Amino acid sequence: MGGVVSDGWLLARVLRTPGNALGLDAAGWTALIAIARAEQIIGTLASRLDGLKLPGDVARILDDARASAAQGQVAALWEVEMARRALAPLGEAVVLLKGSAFAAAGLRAGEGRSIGDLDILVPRARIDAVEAALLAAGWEWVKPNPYDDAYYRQWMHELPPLIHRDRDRMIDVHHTILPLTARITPDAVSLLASSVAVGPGVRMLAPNDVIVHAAAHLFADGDLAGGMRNLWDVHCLVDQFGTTGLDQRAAHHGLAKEVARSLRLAAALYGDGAKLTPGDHVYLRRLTARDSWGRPTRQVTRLGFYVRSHWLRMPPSMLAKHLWTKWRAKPD
Amino acid sequence: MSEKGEHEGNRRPATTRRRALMLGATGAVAVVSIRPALAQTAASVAHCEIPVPDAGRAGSYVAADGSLVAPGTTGAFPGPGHPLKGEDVKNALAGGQLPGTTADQSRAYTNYIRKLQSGTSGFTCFASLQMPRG
Amino acid sequence: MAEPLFRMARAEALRIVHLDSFVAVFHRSSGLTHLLAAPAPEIMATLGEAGLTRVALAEKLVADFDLEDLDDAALAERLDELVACGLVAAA
Amino acid sequence: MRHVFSVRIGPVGFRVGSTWRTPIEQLEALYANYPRPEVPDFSVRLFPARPWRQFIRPSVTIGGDFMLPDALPLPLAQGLLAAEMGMNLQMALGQRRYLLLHASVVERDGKALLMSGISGAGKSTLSALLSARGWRFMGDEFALIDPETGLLHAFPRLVSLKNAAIDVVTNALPDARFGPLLAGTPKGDIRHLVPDASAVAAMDTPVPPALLLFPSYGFEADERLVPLSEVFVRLTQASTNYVALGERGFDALARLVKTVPARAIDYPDTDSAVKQIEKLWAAL
Repeated sequence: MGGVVSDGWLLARVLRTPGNALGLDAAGWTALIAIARAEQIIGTLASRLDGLKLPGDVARILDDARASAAQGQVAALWEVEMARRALAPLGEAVVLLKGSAFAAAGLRAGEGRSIGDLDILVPRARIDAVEAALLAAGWEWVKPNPYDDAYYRQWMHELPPLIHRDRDRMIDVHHTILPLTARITPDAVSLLASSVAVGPGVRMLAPNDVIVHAAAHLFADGDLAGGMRNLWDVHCLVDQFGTTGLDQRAAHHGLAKEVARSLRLAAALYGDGAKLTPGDHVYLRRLTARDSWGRPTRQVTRLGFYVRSHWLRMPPSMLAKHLWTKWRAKPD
Repeated sequence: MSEKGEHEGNRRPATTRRRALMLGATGAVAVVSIRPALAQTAASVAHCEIPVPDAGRAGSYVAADGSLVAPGTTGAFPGPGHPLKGEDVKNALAGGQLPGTTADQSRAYTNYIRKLQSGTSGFTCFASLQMPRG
Repeated sequence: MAEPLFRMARAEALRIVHLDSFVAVFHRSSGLTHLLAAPAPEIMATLGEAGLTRVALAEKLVADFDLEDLDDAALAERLDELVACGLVAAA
Repeated sequence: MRHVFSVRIGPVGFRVGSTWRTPIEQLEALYANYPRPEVPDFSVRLFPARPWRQFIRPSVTIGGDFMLPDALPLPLAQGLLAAEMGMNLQMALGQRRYLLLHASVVERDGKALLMSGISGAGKSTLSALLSARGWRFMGDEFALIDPETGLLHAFPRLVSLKNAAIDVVTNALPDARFGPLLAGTPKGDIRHLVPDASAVAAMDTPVPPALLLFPSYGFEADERLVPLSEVFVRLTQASTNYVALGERGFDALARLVKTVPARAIDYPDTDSAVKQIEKLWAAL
């Protein structure tokens, strides 16, 4: 299959069936690696291909990616541990979201996954106490400008980001999984109540809620950036936990449509396929928009999703105010 | 603090008398953690610093396009006199202005920073500001 | 609440290399490297994996190191540094 | 990308794609006797920031697997420099196999001398001058240490000579090949020196490190021992991937620091530096 397709589908097909990679020529491998790096999923690719007989150069590149992801997970789990230590005196467990949850629980979705900031969910009523405990334990405000700060506190589903003064790692403290400005309001109380323990003082969302969160993140909170990785998470979670009760849970959070779509897209990219709507095809076109150098392509489709993401996050009048303030801040 | 181990040591059994222990003054430091020269996963904005210009070319002025020119050059600015903070630079790169500078001065300094290359002091801070997170 | 115990990180999680007056410690759990100067290594060794309270630590340091008295404020700072970098955990 | 060039430098393969032909032609000429990689480790892209900047005041944006979105573009006349910067950037941000130290490296008698220092300490110049005196040139920018073996791998990319160093090295190596003079770059005038054929022929032979120097230019000739803890900390800061390598990085660095003698040397001019270095080497 080398040289035939070199967009995100190349990556998807190899993640789905690692044996597909064995037919790649040098140009195909080069494209696959560039695309996987651009999608920040090279560590996952490396762990999927582990054990296959690969060309020497490729094996070394993927060995490095695997080691790098493993070291990244050590650092991410250490942030979890330090957050746990900081919040333990409050009697508050650390409820992990996204990558660090998968790594802490040893889920398939976490294998080789790159992990950025630490994302945790805390009860809204406890957010001030959590903020104070983190500040006392060495986290500091990134010091955004006052407009951004007010914006976060008033409208977003999280505190403004904090960075640890010694470790240079960021933590995002959420009290729900979508901005308060979004038109959908998931049941944050129930997310916390249904969370499951993954270790002493450390919890994560229940499997169905994790899938709901991934879908919310992908469709209601972003412009599909990082979508291939996000849908790989969904694919692995469904594979590992099944979908029993997922529909009801998604409906409870007001995200039935989004969850159904993410299941179809994940199946189309990484699973056995699905009956796709015309809209799904547009999403897939955006999700796989890369060339053999890892460059973003299909700019018009991308722009459409970018505008849509802002639209979804804010009511129109607030959007206008937000863009106006951002525009005024530009130097020229 | 005590360093009197020698003449008072006979009060203790020899096995536990290792050596005098300096606790250090309050405010001293006994733990130095190695920070990544280049943050890989998080925008390392809180603490890193960028000298403008770098020490090897201290005293040079910074022209509008960010190049370094002889001191006193018309239209160019002397360095800010203190290293710039990562968080301020990040704001400036996003369209803000460096604190305590005029708009032109701020733009000259950020242009200097945008030209930094691997190996020049301040580069790792600049690079850290821009690492993708995910 | 009982007095917290301060415990050294598990010994098998530490790689220790003696340099000059410093000790380089690689902490496997965090992936971080720390350079320790006296009295940090001594405090860690005294705490051990079993752990001690602040008071017990001070008493043991006085006993083991022939200290006549002990600067409590300085000891507290040293201990806080070790807690902050994660080589010592309070529980 | 319209124009593509691939090269293997030591153990690392690159492909460079460019909107313009000129930088690729220059790379092809200067790296003519280097091998090509099968599958490159890293991709570098040179492209216009805006479509019209391909033709009107053409300026080169540096992209690749790892990139700095806010970096300033360079004029097309400096496209070769942009390519070299792009390759350096991939190493600085993406290298995970070798412990990477900002240092130049030369070899003699099967052992390596490392010179570590910030830009302006003279490490490129000194490595080029030593190569004119029979040392094997292994790299002027990055020292690659294999954590498994402790050996140094050569990374003999083009030597980047700046300002006054251009004349000094041209005089010392009158028969060497040089790239075009790039005037008025962010680092002043730059001219690239092509490592000699023996450096390229031997680049797949790694060697153990034997001496570590921290040179400083512009002072009376002097040398001093550097305490182990200072060497350790300096090298962590001279490395872009020390922390990312985790325990492998720690082991590699601890082994280097404990086994290889280190000196800081001050030098007033390059002649003096070469004498100081060769004297220290002879005394090993």
